[in-house]
Amino acid sequence: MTLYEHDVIVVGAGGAGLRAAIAAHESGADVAMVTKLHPVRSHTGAAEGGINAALKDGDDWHDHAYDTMKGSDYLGDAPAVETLCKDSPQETMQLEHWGMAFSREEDGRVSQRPFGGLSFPRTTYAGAETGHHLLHTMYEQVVKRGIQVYDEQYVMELAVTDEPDPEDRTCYGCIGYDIKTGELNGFIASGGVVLATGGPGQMFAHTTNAVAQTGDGQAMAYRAGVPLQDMEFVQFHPTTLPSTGVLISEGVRGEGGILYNSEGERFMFEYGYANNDGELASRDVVARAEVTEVNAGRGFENDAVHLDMRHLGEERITDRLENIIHLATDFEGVNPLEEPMPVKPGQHYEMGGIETDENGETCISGLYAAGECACVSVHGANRLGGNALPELIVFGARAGRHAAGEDTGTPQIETGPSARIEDGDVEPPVELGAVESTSPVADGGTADDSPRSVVEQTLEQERDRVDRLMETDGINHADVRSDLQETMTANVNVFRNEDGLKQALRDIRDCRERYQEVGVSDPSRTYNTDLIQTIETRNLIDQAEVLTLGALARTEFRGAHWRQGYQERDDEEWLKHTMVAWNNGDPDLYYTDVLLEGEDKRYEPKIRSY
Amino acid sequence: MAEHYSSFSSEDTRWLLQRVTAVFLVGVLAFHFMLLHFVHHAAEITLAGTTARMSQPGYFVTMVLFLIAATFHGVNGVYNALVNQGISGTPRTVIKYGLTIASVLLIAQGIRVAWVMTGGNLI
Amino acid sequence: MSTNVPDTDTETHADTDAQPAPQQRRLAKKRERREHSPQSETSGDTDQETVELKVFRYDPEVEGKREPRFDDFHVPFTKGMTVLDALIYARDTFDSSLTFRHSCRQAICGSDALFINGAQRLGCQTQLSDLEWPVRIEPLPHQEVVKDLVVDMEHFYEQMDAVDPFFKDEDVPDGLEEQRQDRENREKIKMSTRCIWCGACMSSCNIAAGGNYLGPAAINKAYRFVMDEREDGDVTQERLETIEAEEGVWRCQTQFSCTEVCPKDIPLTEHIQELKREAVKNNLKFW
Amino acid sequence: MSQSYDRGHIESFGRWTEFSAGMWAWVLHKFTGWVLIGYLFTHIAVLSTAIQGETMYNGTLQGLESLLIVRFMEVGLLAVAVFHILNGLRLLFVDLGLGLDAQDKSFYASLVVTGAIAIGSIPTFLGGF
Ligand SMILES: Cc1cc2nc3c(=O)[nH]c(=O)nc-3n(C[C@H](O)[C@H](O)[C@H](O)COP(=O)(O)OP(=O)(O)OC[C@H]3O[C@@H](n4cnc5c(N)ncnc54)[C@H](O)[C@@H]3O)c2cc1C
Ligand code: HEM
Ligand code: SF4
Ligand code: F3S
Ligand code: FES
Repeated sequence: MTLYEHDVIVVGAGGAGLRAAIAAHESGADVAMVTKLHPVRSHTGAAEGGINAALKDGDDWHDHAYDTMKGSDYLGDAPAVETLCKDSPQETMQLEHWGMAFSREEDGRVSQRPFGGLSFPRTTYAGAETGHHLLHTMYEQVVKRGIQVYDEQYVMELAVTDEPDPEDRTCYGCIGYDIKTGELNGFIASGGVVLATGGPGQMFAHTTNAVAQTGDGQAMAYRAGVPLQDMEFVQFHPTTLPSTGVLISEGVRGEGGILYNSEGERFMFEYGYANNDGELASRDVVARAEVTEVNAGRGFENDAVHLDMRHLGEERITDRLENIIHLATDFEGVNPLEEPMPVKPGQHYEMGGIETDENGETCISGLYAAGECACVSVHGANRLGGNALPELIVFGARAGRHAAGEDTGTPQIETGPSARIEDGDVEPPVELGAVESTSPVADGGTADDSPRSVVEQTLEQERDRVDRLMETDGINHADVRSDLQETMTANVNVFRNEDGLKQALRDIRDCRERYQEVGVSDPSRTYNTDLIQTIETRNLIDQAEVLTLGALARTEFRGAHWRQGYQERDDEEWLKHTMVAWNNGDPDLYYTDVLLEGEDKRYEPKIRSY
Repeated sequence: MAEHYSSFSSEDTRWLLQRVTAVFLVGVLAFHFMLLHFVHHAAEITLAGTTARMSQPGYFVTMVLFLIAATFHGVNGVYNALVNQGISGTPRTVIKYGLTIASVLLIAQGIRVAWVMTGGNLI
Repeated sequence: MSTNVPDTDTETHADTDAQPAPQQRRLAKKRERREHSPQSETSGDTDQETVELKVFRYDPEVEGKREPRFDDFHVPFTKGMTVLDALIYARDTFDSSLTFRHSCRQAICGSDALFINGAQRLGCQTQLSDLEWPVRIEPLPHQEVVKDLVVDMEHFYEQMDAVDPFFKDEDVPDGLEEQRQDRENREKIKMSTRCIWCGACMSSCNIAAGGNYLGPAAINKAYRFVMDEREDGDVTQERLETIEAEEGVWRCQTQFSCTEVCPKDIPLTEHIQELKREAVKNNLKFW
Repeated sequence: MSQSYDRGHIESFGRWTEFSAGMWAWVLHKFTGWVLIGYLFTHIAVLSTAIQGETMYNGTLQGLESLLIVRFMEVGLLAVAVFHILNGLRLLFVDLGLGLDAQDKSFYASLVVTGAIAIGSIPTFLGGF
């Protein structure tokens, strides 16, 4: 056991974490990154499309903000959205100044391309691998600055004091488990802890997300007392390969790729899902059409439909979509020049997350979140393509600076239980939350409140947890996890109805109970991935419950959330953010206001049609 | 400028010379083989014939250059191979000087022989 | 589908007594449950084709695994299945202590470079149908094994760090002004920027084995900056000095295996050779 | 804890069955290079007999040439030299950045040509007794 002390601890080294660390370092803080994967292994590397930024003449951040609010189906908070759009150009240029290999125009300036839902071609890109370049460019800057990175160090829990009201609590650090040696370490942060742990895609059986995307940050913050916001809004991508979930970009349909069902029909038109746009309709529309086809018995093996681009001709395909040929052959064993590619919808992005304000701060002092794990609320009910990467750099930087003690202005977004406007009104079919009575987050509040003692006590508690898991002669977590994934995929997918959601809650409860019996069968302390994944599974269960609960309560159709029997967006009743707080093991559902009031205008909800 | 001279590490030079000698050797070695195995069969070689060839200044110079180039190329190659194998420190220094001395001796002896072959006398 | 799980010989029995008894019991229980649980796993395949994996096992801490050995796993094959899929299946179904790094499943995180049937490849990018069966899976050669298929990457990271893998220019325009870069120049560095740090190249190079040679990936990283016109001359000069040094480009013996195994198709040998010429040219002009 | 398993050099040598073209070319080039430098030293030694006079020189050379084994070794030497030259040319092109995509083909070509020349030269070397 070792205790490490730094001003700022950044948990997670994807785009958001790296940006936060660099910002904190530039503000003069002694910063360290703690990450379960080596930084360049983070899933930010998988992003293909690009970074939205109003950079060029003729474009304006106001337009970007307008597009984003509309795209969010008016569930984005205007102050956050405006910050995103205002800061994005500067942050994107910063990447260029750090040497990022953007694609270029004839005149040597960075290229931008059009993207769905944007009124201007403002998606700045680097080939078909923007995320890869962004990730590596920022990691390079971390190396340049000599920022300490503790890699293959799994953060298990946050060290937080245990005052009754989360808003009074303070986060003093976190507990890391050194994957290579099996040692537990305490990380003390005098300035703050920034969570940047990415999305929770592994809740679903079929996802474009990496295996490491288990949303640990959300789960840890949730248990520490920060509410999770708008978790029911999950983006599903319509074209992913069935055996792996690897994403086949919109580009294929953009170039003229056609979707067929097993009867050989071009269903987007034949069944009237989108008579104008056909295959080019928005992600959620196409995803729902595909599932409808499969449910009607017109699908192929593995619940897939076919995406055919052979008619485009080999030349055009190799010219514009070369990477798709590689993806389909490498990951599905299908040569798209010779046969159609099987595709199906897959979980892609979690719009919700840890509730934060524009500075990335949560209601617990000293605890920050940025990136996909956070919900400042820029994506609302639906994320526009190309808006996640700017979120990473804009809010990553802000969180880093603020944690390092810089003044980044007073936030307009209120956080924590005091922002509550009304209580949730829903009857879950089973009890939620903790199975056994849990101990408070940390016992630090009692003895003395020194950061060191809070961290040390949390460390003891986590040591017990590890020992218990290692000693239990129990079932394999993988069984629980796969059951969770199946029920989420079956019931909380692109189509949702009351019965299904209730069933999911029951199944989640069942998973929770079975999780009590889980044990780690690998007895080794060296690189014990069995243990790590077992802990992750617990985190998935917590979040799945929050997500499903929010979805059950929300009886409307907004953005990515479709509810049977409620086919309209209901601004009267549902123009509000869903919040779920762990509440020491007894989850509490409530709502907060959506801020539509911008700097100089109000974003009036309009029908979202493209 | 002066710094740049010194920054031209011996590794660069040796790498380049290895290539330059190789190019030179291609031509000369092929010529050598053709001449002494195909035109004049090795078994028919006599000192008289050798002397006749060696007495031509062009041939003599070519053969001496051939010798020097081949020696450098071969010995440098061996040294590189050993360095790549991970030899360092004292053994490396020893090998370096050992090989250099061997090369010098080889070249010296070669030139002596060549001189004798022209019919010249060793003083 | 549930009956697909072969109930025999999924692990070498040589180690039966070596394994702690509880683990054996657990595994048995698990299999039983799998047999009974209604499996909704989707697969129209009715053929019971299974692929045999021979997987390298080692754990310094576990009795019976201290001496490296190979375990056999029989995994039901489905179309499109990759080596990584098969490993995950084996781990989740038969032996949860089977250890390997993996994350993205799409050849972008670079964590699962393995030695598969005698070649360095990414598990996630390798279709089982393209391999000869049984499939032999080992950790990357020339690196120390931490456990099972996990190798120590420290040396690789150190070599990457040694070339100052970051853009060095301080003299950048202000604000929203970008540094201009020609399309051709971007095209020139494009392949070199695709590296995912998987270490396959380094593992395949005999020269990099054991010694301190920078290795193809690090040199390629240097190439990415040397060739980038946005960095100015002084910096480029500095970089050339690094790669010319003792353990730099001159070590490369053009074995080409790095280029052959690189999952991102980076022409590594070409880049190294170009840097050699660049270094010579750079110095020659003062003669 | 941080104990790890070093498979050592022996195992990497054991991997020769998995070598690819470029590796074999490297191994063979090394081998032939060493043979050639070895030959160069011997060659000069043999020629040094010239210093002791004509009889000695002619006698040594012809004596050697009358041995069948020497003639066979000469064929071997030729093969070694030819391979080294051809592969050396291949490497020179590689250094110039030419034909990198065909590096394996050019290696195989070197082998085939070497074989052909070696066989073709047998009459010349072995004949003339
Ligand atoms: C296939 C794909 C394509 C995409 N394309 C685009 C696009 O074109 N444009 C766009 O804007 N967005 C895109 N996105 C979305 C965007 O890439 C992600 O939302 C974003 O990269 C998330 O970044 P992050 O920094 O929040 O987290 P990640 O990059 O996921 O990083 C998470 C980090 O946290 C660490 N971590 C996690 N848990 C722990 C723990 N318990 N302890 C320690 N460390 C931990 C991990 O090691 C990792 O370093 C795409 C997403 C996917 C999956
Ligand atoms: C005739 C044409 C020749 C050519 C084109 C040639 C080419 C080359 C080249 C390019 C190398 C460098 C390989 C590298 O470092 O990657 C080399 C290495 C070498 N050459 Fe030659 N060479 C020739 C003749 C000779 C001769 C006559 C000798 C013997 C005296 C010789 C001995 C060697 C040796 C010992 C090496 C080092 C091998 C190693 O790496 O271990 N070569 N040759
Ligand atoms: S150069 Fe290729 S093989 Fe080497 S680390 Fe990078 S991606 Fe992997
Ligand atoms: S394998 Fe090694 S020797 Fe050179 S060409 Fe590649 S670095
Ligand atoms: S799992 Fe990421 S590269 Fe294979």
